[in-house]
Amino acid sequence: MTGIIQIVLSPLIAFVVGVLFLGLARKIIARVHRRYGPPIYQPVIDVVRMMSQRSISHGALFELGVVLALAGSLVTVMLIPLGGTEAFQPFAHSVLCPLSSSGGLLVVMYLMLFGPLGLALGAGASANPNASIGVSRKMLLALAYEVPFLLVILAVMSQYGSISLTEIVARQQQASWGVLSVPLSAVAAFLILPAMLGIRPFDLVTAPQEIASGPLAEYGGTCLALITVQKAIHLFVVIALFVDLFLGGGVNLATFLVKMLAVFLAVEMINAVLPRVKIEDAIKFCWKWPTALAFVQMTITVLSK
Amino acid sequence: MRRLISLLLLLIVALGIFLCFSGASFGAEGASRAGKLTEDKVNFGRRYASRGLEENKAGNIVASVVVNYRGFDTLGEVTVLFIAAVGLAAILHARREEATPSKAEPASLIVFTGCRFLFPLILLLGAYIFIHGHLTPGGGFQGGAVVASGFLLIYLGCRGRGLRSAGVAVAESLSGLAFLAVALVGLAVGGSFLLNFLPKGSAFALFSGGVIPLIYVAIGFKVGSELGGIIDNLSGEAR
Amino acid sequence: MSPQAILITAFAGAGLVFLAGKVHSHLRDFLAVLSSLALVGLIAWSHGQYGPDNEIVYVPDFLGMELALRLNPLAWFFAIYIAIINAASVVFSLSYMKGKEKLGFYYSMMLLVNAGMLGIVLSGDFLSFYIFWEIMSWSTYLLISYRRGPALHAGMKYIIMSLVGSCAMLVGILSLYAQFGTLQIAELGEAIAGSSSGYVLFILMAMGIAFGVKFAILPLHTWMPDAHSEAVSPFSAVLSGVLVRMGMYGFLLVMYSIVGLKTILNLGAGFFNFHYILSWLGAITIVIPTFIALLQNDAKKLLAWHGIGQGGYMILGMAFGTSLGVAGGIFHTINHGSYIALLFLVVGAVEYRTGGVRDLNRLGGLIQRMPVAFFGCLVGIMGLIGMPLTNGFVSKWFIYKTLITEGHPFLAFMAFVGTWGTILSVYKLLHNMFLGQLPEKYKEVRKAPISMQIPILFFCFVIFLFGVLPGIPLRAIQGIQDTMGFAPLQLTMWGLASGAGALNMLNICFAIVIAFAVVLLLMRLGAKPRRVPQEDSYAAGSSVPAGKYHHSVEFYNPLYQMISPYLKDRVDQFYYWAADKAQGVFELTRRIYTGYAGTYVLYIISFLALLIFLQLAWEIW
Amino acid sequence: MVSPILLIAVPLGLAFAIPVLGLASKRVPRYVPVIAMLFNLVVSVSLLPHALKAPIVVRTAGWAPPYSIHLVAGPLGVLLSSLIALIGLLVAVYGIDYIREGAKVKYQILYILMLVGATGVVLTGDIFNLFVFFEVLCISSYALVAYRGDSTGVEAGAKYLIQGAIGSGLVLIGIGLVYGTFGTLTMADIAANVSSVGSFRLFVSLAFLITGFGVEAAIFPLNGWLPDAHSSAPSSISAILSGIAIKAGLYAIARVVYTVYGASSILPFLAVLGIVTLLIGEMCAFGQEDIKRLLAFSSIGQMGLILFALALASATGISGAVFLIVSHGLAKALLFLASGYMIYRTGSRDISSLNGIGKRMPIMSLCFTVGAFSLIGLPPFVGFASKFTIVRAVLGTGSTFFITLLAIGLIGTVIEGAYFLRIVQGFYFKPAPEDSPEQTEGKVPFSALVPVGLLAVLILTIGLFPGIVGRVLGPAADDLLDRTAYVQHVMGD
Amino acid sequence: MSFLSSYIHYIGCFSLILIGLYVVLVKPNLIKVIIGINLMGTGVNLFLVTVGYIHAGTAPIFSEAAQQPEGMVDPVPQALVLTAIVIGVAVLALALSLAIRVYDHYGTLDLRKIKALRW
Repeated sequence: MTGIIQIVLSPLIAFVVGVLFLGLARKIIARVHRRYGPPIYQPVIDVVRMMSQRSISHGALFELGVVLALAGSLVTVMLIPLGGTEAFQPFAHSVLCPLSSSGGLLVVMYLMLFGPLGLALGAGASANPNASIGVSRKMLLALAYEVPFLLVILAVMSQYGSISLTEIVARQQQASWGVLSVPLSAVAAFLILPAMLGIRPFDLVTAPQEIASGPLAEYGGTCLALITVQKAIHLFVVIALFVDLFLGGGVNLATFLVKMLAVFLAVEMINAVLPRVKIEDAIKFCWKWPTALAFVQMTITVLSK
Repeated sequence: MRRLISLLLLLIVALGIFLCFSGASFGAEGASRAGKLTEDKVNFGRRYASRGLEENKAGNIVASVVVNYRGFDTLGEVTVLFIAAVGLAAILHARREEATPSKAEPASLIVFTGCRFLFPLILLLGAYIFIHGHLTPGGGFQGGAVVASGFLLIYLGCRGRGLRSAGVAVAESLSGLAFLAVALVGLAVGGSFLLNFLPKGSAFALFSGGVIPLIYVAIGFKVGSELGGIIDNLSGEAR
Repeated sequence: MSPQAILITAFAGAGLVFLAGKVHSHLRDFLAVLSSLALVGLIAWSHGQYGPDNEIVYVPDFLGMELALRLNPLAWFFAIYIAIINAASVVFSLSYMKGKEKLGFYYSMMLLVNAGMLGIVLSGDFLSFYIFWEIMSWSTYLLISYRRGPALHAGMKYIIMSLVGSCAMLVGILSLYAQFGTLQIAELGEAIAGSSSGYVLFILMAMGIAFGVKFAILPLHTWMPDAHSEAVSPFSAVLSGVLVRMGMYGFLLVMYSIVGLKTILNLGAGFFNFHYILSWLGAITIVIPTFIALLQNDAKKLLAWHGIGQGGYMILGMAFGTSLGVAGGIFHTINHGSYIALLFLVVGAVEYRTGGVRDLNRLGGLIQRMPVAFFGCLVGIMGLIGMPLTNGFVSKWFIYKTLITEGHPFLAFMAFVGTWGTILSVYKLLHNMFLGQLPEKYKEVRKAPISMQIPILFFCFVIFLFGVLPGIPLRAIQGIQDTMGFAPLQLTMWGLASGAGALNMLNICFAIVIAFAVVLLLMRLGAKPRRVPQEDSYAAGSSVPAGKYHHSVEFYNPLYQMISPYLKDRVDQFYYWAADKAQGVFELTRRIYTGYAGTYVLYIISFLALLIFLQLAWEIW
Repeated sequence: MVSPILLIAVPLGLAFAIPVLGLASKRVPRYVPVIAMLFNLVVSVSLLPHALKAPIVVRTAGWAPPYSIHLVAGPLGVLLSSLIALIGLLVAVYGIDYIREGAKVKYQILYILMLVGATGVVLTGDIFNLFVFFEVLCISSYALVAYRGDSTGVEAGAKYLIQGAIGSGLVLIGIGLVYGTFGTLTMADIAANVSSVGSFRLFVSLAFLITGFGVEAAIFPLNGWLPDAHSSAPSSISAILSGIAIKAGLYAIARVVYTVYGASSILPFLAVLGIVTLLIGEMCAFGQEDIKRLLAFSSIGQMGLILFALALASATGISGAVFLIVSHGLAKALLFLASGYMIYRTGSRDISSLNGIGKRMPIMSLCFTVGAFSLIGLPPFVGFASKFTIVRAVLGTGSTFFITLLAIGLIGTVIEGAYFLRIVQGFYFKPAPEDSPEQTEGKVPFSALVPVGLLAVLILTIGLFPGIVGRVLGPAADDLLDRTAYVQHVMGD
Repeated sequence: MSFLSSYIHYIGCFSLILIGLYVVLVKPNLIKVIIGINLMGTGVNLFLVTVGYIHAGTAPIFSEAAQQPEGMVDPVPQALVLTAIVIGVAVLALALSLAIRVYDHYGTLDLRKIKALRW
């Protein structure tokens, strides 16, 4: 029973928090830009409005791609522990993580693929060249940040000797946080967070002014609504993963969310002040500093083991 | 350069050969000096020299060796000559078909008559040599060669005359077959190829030596016809 | 069913098909399909019939050696895998090859390759192993050459490398014979136990070269891209799916059935441990070919480079010598077989319908014309990437987990990076063939014929089946591992049951299905979109010109420019360079025969002088 | 039991009879070689069981061995004579229709005599007789190479003759030296005495013999004549030259080195020589554009391998060598025969002109492919079994020296594979050249299909059941290796 | 001195052989090469006969006058030489016929120019 509750609960949390974060992001940026900005619940309004708008479709895959992306993101959430240990037990499980014994971090990494892949399929089905260019950029960007990200994840996994996220979180809570035991990795991970989230300076995938929002060019109505939801959940997943890997997860859901908020604010500050870069520069950046840092950290970790 | 290399190499070979003779006794002479010429063994032909006469009743021990003891070699030898004749004919075949009949002037009457006069005498001499091969120096090869020289004379002296190829073919075939037949009869009679199965008669008589004179006659014919054929072919006359 | 019966069926099938081809084409096709299916049936039926009853000495005295066949879990596993993929390819060929020339030759060679491979896995001694190996090699060579043109070059490259490998293997095998006086695989295991590690290493090297060539491990891989792309597509499927993996079988056989796990793990010290070096080779084999694949524009070449790259995963898993790793390696082998065969078949279908086009820059938008092929392609690339729910995921997960828990994050990193390269390049494959704009000239392209759809759908089914219920093949793999002395894994039907590092595919499957259902429901709740033609898309106020505006050329241009200078196939270049130089040497050598008789006589005399000189100088006698 | 001497006498008699028969009928001489070789085949095969028990010593003229020439029909000799008869028979059948120009009757005579020479070489027990038969073989091959009288044939024949004559001169010097030392010409007798002398002179005589016989055996660097002769001769003759003649030379070397001299210490030198020959042969073959020249160079390579195997001085090594003699004989004969009609068909010896011939001459091409595969050593053809035996023998010696040589030699095998498979590819997968004349005279007659097909079947059959030949190989190897037994058999006591 | 006297025949015949070989090696003319071969052949034949020679020996022919085997030279080399001579003749004949044909085809007897077959 608790299992089912968890299964329902964790995507729900992710949805709510993610959407609110999206709203918050706009507000923060507006404030940094000395504007007033939309209300924090503006994304919710948008989603509901778009659900009711009648849009166009270029075929079954055009819609199914979106479904695939969103479904993948939802499942990803279920694999990520959202706080909670023995100290505070809201449920019978010690951690809020419905699929904790289903493959761990490796599965998470693969499930995170569903999002981009689904979107790419849907966009590709539309025959819009802008969409194709966007997809191409998305793929390249993913490759760019995955290299350091993999190094980071591997460093953490070998530091704690486990591929299970829950176990990694538990170990951090017993000993020191990841940010202390693998500091360079944490820095590297933070540097690539904007790329993973697709925000400035790495928002070249959906760059509205250049390629008409890229993959989203043809989308509208229900589909765009679902894509927005997917974006929100993806945002949640990425930040949650960061918290789990480096900030010791959360003793309970509340602390977890607080940590997430902190990370998110930091990231949004970057988003607010930096301009967009070219894809070449994005790749070069990702493969330079974050990769070097992560590599050094991994070497240190392996040698000290 | 090439000469220098050749000389150098030949020098090494010569050195090797030279060093060959520095060691133990060499050849029949060496063996005889070392006193190693024993008669019971095949050792440097001693056995043939001492017992050949008695075994084959042929005065010419070389003939004995050529036709009997090492008769198999002789068969091969005849074959080689046969091959040469046939091969030469084959190689020159195309040429002879291409060639036009020569319009050389006939020889003068004196030469012509002289050749015709000498020809039977030469044949006779040849026949004498191979028939007496087992008694005196000479034998089938030598006799055959003399016979062939008779044909050569005819070619040189009497243009347009010569051996008829059919005749050559028959002669060389039959003589070769005769040689083989004699050898095979030996196999049939005494279980050994080339066996000297005929009564050997008494030494130094014309009819002595068993099959040796027979084979020598066959060889004589064969060599004569083959060398004749070779001459015929090399003469380049159109057919 | 005795292994003999299987082999007789296989070889007789090849012969009969060739003869039938002289009689009637329908009879030939029928016989080809029948015999390949019959083989699947026979092998399936013989499941579990292991043991001494099925050891057959079929030639008691081949130059003083016994040639034997046997059936054991390893053999059965590979046999069924070979037979199935081959059968699917034969069925696919029915329409793909229709109307081409020399079909009798084609089908009989397909079956002969199949028979050769079955012979390899069923042989009970190394001599028959070698014989069948060679039969497979040359029949493959003929099949690669079948398509003519550049295929001839590919075939030559293949057979030369293959011959080098065979020579090495022959030396290895006969060295075993010289050392132990037997070639029976069962007896060799005990015999080799006491020999020195240097000798074992020699054997492994000799055999490894042969297997490595077939398997396309990195420095020995260069034949593969050419051969795969130039062969006809159904055969590419067999080639990449199973034939190359005979190297895997060989490695398993030599490393674990004969030399034995303990010896392997203790071969060498520290960093220079045999299995460790092999793993690094595997890792390099993953990364470099995968990124080279990214640069390819020929669909089949792209897949071929992936075939090499995926082989790296198998080696990586297998070389580690842990239960999990080896299981992952073997499992990945068959998984790879299923999806790479699927992808080659899909490319074949596209090629068939578009008139032989496989240049990724000239295709596009075929999703509407060939939906089944698209579906197959999608499933195939998901498998290749290793997305959850596909079998590729499970085996890769096994391998990753081994690497991480064994403490080799660098190797794991290379494996992961390889996966990312894979994602990029296979998405390009999918996108450039099926997505985007449909060029004008392909407007009339029809669906793939039914005999192509059947194998495609079959492989899709297999990919998902093994992805959700990996226990089915893993049980069989467990049986193999038992015979090799590995610790048993805690298997369940849906994955691995061992605490926190467990894998439960069924859960993930449920979660995904539920999430899917929920999202679909959400979609139904929203307003239903209006269907418009694909070309009717946003283009800043004007309509997109049909067929001229398809973003596929230089799909990853920024990346190409960055990485292509580093990703030349330098090994291949080296081979070409060496071949070129060798030919120069050959030409020079020929000049020995000057044609001047005097020189020849000079040679004779110098030989004589040399002999005499040698004797004078060194007393050689 | 028939006397082995008939193997020489009967074909010889038939050859002698041909000129007369030729007068009687134009057609009959064409069938005489077939009859002669059929007889030889039947007799040699029926002799095989006897020879396996003990070598048959045949005396001539009724005198026991040292006193006259004798034949020793040991397992090796009879095996080789069977091979000669077999290939000779098939090529004779092929020759019935193949020979279309020149003095056809002469061809048949020379053909028989060449085979008689080869048979004599492998059967004789007397070193001078060996020389005589050797000359029979060589001189008839000079004539046959130039048989057609065309420019290349004559040129090749002349060069062959020059080198061959030098070679036989050297042999004769060697024989003279031997005779001068021992006063005997019987090989067994020499062998019995040879250990007692052991001097530089013996070595020099051995050097002369090896060099002299080596010319015919095509050992590098004595093989300058081979590519010319084998490529310029009519294809049927090339088949015999490559399949049999050069083997006779090698047999002579082996007999001299092993039986007569027992010179085991120069074997490593021969092994190196073998590998060098192998490599040079294959390297030269690689770039050839002329199909027959390519086949000729490939023969050089194979001879090198055979020599290498012979030099191993182990029973398996020699059986491997003998096996390779058999398999290479079959395969090379097949290749030359098949290429003969292909050349007729296309009117050119260029490899590129043979492209696409698989369609026009399916059976010939298939058989050619079988032969090529066998030469490369691909199972299940007989070449594999023989190469396998050799490699096994090398590894059985366990000597690093030989294994290193083998490793180098295997490169040669790879090169061989490369150029043969290139040809096979051309046959089937390359388009026929546009301007190739469709010559009707290339129609393959039945008399050519039968021998070629039979050779292919033999290659496959022996490849699948190597035991057919394998049983004879062991005794054949002992025949060469076991000197004392040989001496005892021949000398009585 | 004693060496020279006892080996003078050998020196003679081997000189012939080496001269013949030298001719073959350095002379490009086909006819000269054939002559060289024959020189060599003659040398070899001489050598063979010499091997069987005994100092002050008699011919191995018995007659009613001479019936003692003592002092007879070895008959075997004489038989061998007979064979060798015939073989030499055969080779010579073939060689000449080939020379004729070569001249027909190439118009020269210079072996350096007769190189249609090479490499």
